Amino acid sequence: MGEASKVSRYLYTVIILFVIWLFLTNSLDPQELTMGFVLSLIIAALTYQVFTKYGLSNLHPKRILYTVAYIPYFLWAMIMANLDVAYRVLHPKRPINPGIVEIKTNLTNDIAKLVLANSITLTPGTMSVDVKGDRLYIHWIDVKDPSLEGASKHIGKPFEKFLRVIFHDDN
Amino acid sequence: MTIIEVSLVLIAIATVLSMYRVFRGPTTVDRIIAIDIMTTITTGLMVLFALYYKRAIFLDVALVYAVLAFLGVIAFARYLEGGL
Amino acid sequence: MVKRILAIIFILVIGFWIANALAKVPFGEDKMLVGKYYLENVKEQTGAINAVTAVVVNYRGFDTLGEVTVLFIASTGVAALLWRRREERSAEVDGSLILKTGSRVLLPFIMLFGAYIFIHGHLTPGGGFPGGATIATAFLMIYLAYKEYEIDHNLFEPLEGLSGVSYVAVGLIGLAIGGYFLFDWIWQIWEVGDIGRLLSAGFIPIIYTIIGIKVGTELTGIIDRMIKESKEVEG
Amino acid sequence: MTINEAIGAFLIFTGSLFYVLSSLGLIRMPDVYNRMQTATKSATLASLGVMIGVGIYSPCCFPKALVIALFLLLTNPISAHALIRAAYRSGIPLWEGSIVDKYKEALKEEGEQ
Repeated sequence: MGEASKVSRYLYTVIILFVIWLFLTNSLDPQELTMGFVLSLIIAALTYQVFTKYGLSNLHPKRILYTVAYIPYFLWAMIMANLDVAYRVLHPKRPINPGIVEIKTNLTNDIAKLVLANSITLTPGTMSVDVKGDRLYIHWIDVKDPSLEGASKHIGKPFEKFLRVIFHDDN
Repeated sequence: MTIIEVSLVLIAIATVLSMYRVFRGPTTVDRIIAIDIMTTITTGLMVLFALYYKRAIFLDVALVYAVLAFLGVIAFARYLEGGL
Repeated sequence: MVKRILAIIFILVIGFWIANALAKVPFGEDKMLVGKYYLENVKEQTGAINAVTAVVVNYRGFDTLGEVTVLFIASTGVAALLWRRREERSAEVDGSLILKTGSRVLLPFIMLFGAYIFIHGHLTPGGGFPGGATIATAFLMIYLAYKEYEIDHNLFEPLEGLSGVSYVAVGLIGLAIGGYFLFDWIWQIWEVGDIGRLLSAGFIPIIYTIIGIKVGTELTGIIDRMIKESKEVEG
Repeated sequence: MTINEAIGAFLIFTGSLFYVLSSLGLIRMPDVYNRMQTATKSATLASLGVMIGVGIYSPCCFPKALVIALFLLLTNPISAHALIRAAYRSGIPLWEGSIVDKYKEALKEEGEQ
């Protein structure tokens, strides 16, 4: 899927900024709304080229649905991660078995890779060290499978099926 | 003592404990990690203060602090790897 | 060891002096009548609910113009000291893909936060200086992520000059209408806006927007000069 | 105490417990990489808990607290990642008990190109 048109990218940026403005001001005063709208127009004009590549098609209902489904899944993984951390930190013997492994991802979009790396950082026992092309280097606190395929299956796969839809990698 | 006051005390303890790593080191990165964690804790503390003193405007301070703390850590990191 | 004991004794003596000196200061009483005057009249005279902002921009607006000038001189000084022929950036390692993409995604949000801070200067803590600094951090973030990035001086320098001129222009219009520099004609004559809403406090939001843009562009310019100079120092 | 105050207070309390946990992780783990692992995860979840908790406790603050929480959720992993990459590239070795290091080979390949 190629880049969206400039108008679509611009409008998408305006919408996102305006929603953030509504959250920041927390009021429906017409003055605040007007100011926020004008500011969104100005800032979007300055930054839409770097902010988004696909424009309004990001707001497709299917993608929003997957995003909504991703949030509880991610939060659950994060809570598990913290219980895992608690176990490792509070255990008197400090059961760790660290190492840096390499995993392969099928995602091609930069933002999808960013979200994947961030998700990996916040979920049990793993933290992304670097990204090169389609390879991610992961610091794993408890290495179970140092091979490329095994690690990919263990770390990246659960997130990828969501991210592939959310960030246009589904073709 | 309400639960919020207990939480404030816990956060203070967390800050003091992270301070240990700032003093102890042994490498520069250790200290910066400790400072990163301390700034995250401080952001949470500011948000909690907004509730404790019932002044929603403290949240703005927390927002700006979060932005500046992020930039500070990134600057340190890029300096260490020679990207500045 | 002796040194350390001497230092402790010294600190104790100094602490005793300071404690004694401060013990005589009556707390909770007004020493300065002008502060009381500000607090009592700030709402009807300026329309701002943040008294600090009202003092900074309205009562002491002329001093703030001085502060902005100091920043301008600092920026000019950096430019004059670090001026060389066109220098390249000295960065060797490019940021990782995550940092680059992250800074691209965060850029509009940080700029929006900065604008939010300086536009709500009369309602919340903050104002032009922190807002401008936040906007400058957005550009600094791009600088840190991309090793080849450079700002467009042809855009930033006129913007900086324009905002400086408009501050003086606002003051001069006040001089023409009300008889003194930085007279707040919007609040005192037109009486626009309701206290506590966004459109209030006369020209405070306008001046804070001007200061925000000026501080943002100036700090970005300083960052740019400093980052480019580092190549010359290292050889 | 109303029901949303109770939920908010519970979230805030849990969050501050995780703050303490993150600083404990900072103290107890043996090297830079493992410290970062434990500290970042629990500090981020703790901030999320405290901010959502404050939002639920007094609903007027909820949207802004949510914005700060989302901002931290996005920036904390990025700064952790930048720091850890800088740590590796500035030559801090992995803990001696580490069993595998694929990144070293990748960096070597990059150097040869």
